[in-house]
Amino acid sequence: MSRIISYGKAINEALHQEMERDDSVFILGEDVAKMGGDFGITQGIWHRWPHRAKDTALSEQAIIGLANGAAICGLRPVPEIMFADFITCCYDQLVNNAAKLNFMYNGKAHCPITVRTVQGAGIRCAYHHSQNVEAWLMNVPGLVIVMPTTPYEAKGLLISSIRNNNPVVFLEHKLLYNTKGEVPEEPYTIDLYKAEIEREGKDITIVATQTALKLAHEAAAIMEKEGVSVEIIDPRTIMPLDKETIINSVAKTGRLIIAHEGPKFGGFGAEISAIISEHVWEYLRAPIMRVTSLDVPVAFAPVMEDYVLPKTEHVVKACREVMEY
Amino acid sequence: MSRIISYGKAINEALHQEMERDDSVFILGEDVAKMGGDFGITQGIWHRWPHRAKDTALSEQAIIGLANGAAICGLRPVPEIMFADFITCCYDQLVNNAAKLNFMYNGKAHCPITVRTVQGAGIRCAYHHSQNVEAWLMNVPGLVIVMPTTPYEAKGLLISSIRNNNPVVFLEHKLLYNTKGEVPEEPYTIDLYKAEIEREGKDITIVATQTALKLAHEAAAIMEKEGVSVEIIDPRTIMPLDKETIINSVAKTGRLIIAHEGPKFGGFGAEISAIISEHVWEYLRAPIMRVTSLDVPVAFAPVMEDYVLPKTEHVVKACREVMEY
Amino acid sequence: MALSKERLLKLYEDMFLIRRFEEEVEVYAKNGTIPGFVHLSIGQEAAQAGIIDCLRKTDYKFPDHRGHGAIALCGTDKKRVMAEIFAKATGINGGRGGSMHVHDLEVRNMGFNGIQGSTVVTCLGTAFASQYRGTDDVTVVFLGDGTLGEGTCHESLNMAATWKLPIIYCLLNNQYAISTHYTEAHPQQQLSTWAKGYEVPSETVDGNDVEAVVEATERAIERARKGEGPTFIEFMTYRWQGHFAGDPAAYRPDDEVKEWIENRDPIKLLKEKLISREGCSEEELQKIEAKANEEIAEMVKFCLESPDPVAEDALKNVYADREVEDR
Amino acid sequence: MALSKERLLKLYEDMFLIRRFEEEVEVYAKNGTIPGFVHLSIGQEAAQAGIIDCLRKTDYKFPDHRGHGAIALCGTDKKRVMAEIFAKATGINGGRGGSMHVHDLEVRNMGFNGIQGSTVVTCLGTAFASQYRGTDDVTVVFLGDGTLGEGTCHESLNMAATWKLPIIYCLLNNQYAISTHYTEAHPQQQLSTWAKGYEVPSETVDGNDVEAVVEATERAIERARKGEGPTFIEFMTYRWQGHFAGDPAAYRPDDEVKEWIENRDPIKLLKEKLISREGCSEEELQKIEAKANEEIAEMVKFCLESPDPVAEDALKNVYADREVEDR
Ligand SMILES: Cc1ncc(C[n+]2csc(CCOP(=O)(O)OP(=O)(O)O)c2C)c(N)n1
Ligand SMILES: Cc1ncc(C[n+]2csc(CCOP(=O)(O)OP(=O)(O)O)c2C)c(N)n1
Ligand SMILES: [Mg+2]
Ligand SMILES: [Mg+2]
Repeated sequence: MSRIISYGKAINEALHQEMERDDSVFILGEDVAKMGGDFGITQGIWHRWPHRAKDTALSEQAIIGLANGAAICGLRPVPEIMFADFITCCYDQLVNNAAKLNFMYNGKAHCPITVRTVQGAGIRCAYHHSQNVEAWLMNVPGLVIVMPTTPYEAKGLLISSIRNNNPVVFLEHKLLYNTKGEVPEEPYTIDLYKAEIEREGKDITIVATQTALKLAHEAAAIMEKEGVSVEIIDPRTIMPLDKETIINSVAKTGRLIIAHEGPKFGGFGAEISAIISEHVWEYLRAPIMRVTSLDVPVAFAPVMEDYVLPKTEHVVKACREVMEY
Repeated sequence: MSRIISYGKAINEALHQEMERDDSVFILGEDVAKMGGDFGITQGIWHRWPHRAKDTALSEQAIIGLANGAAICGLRPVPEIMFADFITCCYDQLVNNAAKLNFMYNGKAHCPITVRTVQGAGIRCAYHHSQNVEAWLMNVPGLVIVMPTTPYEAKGLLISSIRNNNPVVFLEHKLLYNTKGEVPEEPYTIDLYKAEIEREGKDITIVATQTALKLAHEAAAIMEKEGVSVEIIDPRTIMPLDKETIINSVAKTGRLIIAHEGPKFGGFGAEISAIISEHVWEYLRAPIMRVTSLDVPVAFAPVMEDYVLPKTEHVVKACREVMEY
Repeated sequence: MALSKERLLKLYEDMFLIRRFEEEVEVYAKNGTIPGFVHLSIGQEAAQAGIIDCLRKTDYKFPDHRGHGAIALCGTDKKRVMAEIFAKATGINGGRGGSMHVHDLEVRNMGFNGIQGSTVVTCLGTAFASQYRGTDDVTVVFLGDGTLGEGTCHESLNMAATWKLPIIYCLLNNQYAISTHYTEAHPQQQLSTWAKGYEVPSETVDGNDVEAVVEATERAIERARKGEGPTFIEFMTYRWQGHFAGDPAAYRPDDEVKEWIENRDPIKLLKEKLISREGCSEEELQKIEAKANEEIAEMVKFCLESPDPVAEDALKNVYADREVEDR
Repeated sequence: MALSKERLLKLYEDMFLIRRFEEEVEVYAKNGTIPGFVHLSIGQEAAQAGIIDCLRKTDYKFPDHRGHGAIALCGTDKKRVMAEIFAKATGINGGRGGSMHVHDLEVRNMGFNGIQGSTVVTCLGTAFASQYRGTDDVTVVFLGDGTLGEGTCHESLNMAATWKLPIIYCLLNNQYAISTHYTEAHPQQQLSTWAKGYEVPSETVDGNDVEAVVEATERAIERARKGEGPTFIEFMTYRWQGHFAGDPAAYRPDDEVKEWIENRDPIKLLKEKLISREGCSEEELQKIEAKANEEIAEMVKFCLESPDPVAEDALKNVYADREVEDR
């Protein structure tokens, strides 16, 4: 049975259901147990399973290190890093350990950890609490990077991530926690390695993630009035990436825009662009455009923060440019 | 006066000359002082300036943290991280501190640190001593990433980096340490923000870094025999990138190949591809190709390591493909 | 050795002023005028004022995220500190930093940042610079009980102790890291024990007794200036509010909160001492309070009237020597 | 309490065997047959053999980069350990790891990796798993004096002590981290002092006296199995060779090296004890040595005759459930 719940609640529900289903799942992190998380996402778990919900010291390296070690022993840790900006503090554990663990043990051990963390700008907390971090991890073979956008995705992708035997970095977006949508009550999974075509169209393909998906949909509605049909793809998992879905779409539309919240240079959009240029260049009818933040740290003052973030008008402008090309 | 010296020696000479010129320059790191560095690159400095060469504990966070703090005070620290694979251990200090320092202090303090480290595969030391790390840092505005290839570049770019007021991650390549080339004895600088056209050509542009430049040159020689003229660009500094030089070249040749040693997905090549697709797509006559490592951790056994690394034949194959397109 | 009446009065003024500062920040944070999160230091004024009072302008100060008070007392124009928190163009960092990023190099307030534990290694550098240049400026770094969990603390104290760097580590043990009591995150009963593992002098003092704060800090500064290396001081204290303005802090027992507010208020304790030991009159103190209230009212007015930053300035000063491209 | 003659003989065999193992590795590393770098543990055999000897097969073992010896003694087919170092397909990890990455889950040798200090936090997880599941398996982690500089050590001991995790931290203080003497990198005279800051039981023992090694390790294991939490042991020892095979190690005083080789050789010391205290004959010991020599010769032969890995296998097992694309 489906009901309308928030993205935050959907994640909480997924955690509860996986804890219920499988004894080897446990959570740990700063304030995740008694308080239920800084954003309240792990609420209720400690009350039901006090021994499977651990409040830790401020020790990101120990949190992920412990998770890796426990994973080798067959447990399924779901550590939380309070803000994605702090994965810098446990980057070694992610990049040199979790990502390589399956390879190190030559497949005899896996690393089924799901690192939940929250990224993104928009709450006026300046450059240490606003970053989008997916691109910091993309050149590290062995990782899985999941970026849920809707409540439905959040729940299904989290359940799939927890059951997956690879190290998943599960990037929630803080501006999405209160967005609502239909979510089945019972547990369900979503294929981790499959992109979702959110809207079909024939003139332009927009690949977008998280907050940028909203911009894409708004732009698509505007473009529709101008007689332009936009296809929107949410990759959901950006690594390993479902290239086929994107390639097939661009082969059809001949035009590609990538929209994401993080800075442009060296961002996620670059890889999508490069893949398309390599594989279906002959189908392209216009330059590939990227709509992103400016290449700066996110400042605190609202006028400044708003200035650097991508907006619907920027997507619309890109759409018009590729159409007029 | 120029003489033929090695890349390693060129770096050593640059360090000596900058220490000599400016009292505010000092070095620190693991075994950099008395022993002169794990690769011998800092030899002789401690003997001359014992108080300006500090052996540290195994404490990468403290090394970069100290450098950042000293930089605010107007010193010019040149910390060494023994292998680039270990920047994971001080990633927070680079990404959240050094990169944002100028921004944090609103320009009233700068962060003139030059983090020397050595990256790359080829010495049969497996996945924790073989990585190419530039892509881990590219989505972090505020950093400067320098990748010298020749002894001449190594010396000039290091001097420029030390004098530069931004945090520079200076990525040496361990397979290049013993390569030789002509290097002026006296100190000189190289414009940090300028790419170098190493070879002029009119049919294909190859943008390549470090070990991949050798592959590019070898491929260019082979292609020349086939009547194809290859232009080779070494970006030298990959961030901030000299886009103009690359854009102008591709506008001329109409074909682009990017070659680098690190894994393909989310690598440096993606950004170059995306920039060209955005800016001079209309000049392109063929898909943009990337020649890189495979997307795996680098294994230890020589046959395995060799298998995953890019080779000249792969560049040649890409050249033929874009020509035949 | 007791402090002079004069000094205690000055500290009373400082402490009262930062209490009022925080109270106003709380009001404007809760009503939405101040964007983002703020971490209030109400209840911790004795440690903040006492430590800063021991320092020279040229000493390097690294307050922490709960450090509005310490920051305001470093010598910066206080209203520009408040304006930064208000996200105004007149803020000390032009509104780009906010509550967690209020630096002022002029007075060597090196500021904090949003990554707990990272200034604990940055501060090695300022102390190293003093040693390198042969000056006797010391470095003071504030950290919370929770922050002591970070690996940086170890790398820092290990290096500072080995190289005898002039650093005073001031751990403000307000007993909680967000919801987690320090005894749930650390094995020691008193966190000053930790430094003994490095053979670094350490002590635990009553962080709500400003005299004890000053005395311990001065002992540590003297050692540092003489080149004898770092000291680690744990100041026992309490934050009255939740972790951030608005946090209901349901994780703390009511009577614990009550005890600290009613019986261990650092301002009330100092007031009592001033009256009973130093013979001050209620009136004398009220005059100080009235002056502070006036100053605060002006600050708030200044903040409310200050313009927003220019949006495009968000692109400035990313690099020291080049501009970032606009759209 | 002295160990039995039987156990000492077994330890003699182990120590002699790993000395010979390392000597062969050195030969083939120096002549280029073994690719990359190897870190030899010659001189540290007592600590390696002694610690491993105290453990069950189901205890979790995290040897360090200088841990060929410990790894070979965990119960794995030793020739496959050597073959891994030789980069052969028959290696315990198929040649993909090499000297720094020899794991064997079968015997719970969790292996080391190339990032110093990272297993010091990974080991929290195996210990946590024991606690979570209510088994009494303990976790042993080896680290060097230099590695103690890493922030991970702090985060690990802090958490292990708070949660009473069953971990034995075995610090092999061979006095140098590459060229840096431990007293230049740490403030303490003895590194066991460090753990006192966490109120964790710790001691310094003679790491070249295998009896002392075993006794200290067994005390720690007993505490851990009983749920009393971690112990930190510093084993004083020395590496005879440079940091890696081929390093001339010019940074060490000649007479220091000489003293350790001539007067503190752990194998010689044990031999003397066996003869003088336990009444063993030279012959008895020579028989053990001959057997070990034979075993080693077979291992080397096995390695030299083993095939190289298949190049394409470099792409296997990056992910648990999907293949990586080839060119
Ligand atoms: C590296 C890092 N981890 C976690 C956080 C989130 N965080 C901010 S303040 C805080 C608690 C800090 O507690 P403490 O050090 O005791 O200071 P207090 O807030 O009590 O003054 C946490 C967990 C952070 N900002 N940085
Ligand atoms: C994070 C990290 N920093 C630095 C190194 C380089 N490194 C490898 S071994 C070593 C010295 C280790 O010394 P110690 O812990 O005393 O062990 P020993 O070699 O003496 O056995 C160093 C600096 C590394 N591998 N990882
Ligand atoms: Mg606290
Ligand atoms: Mg050592």
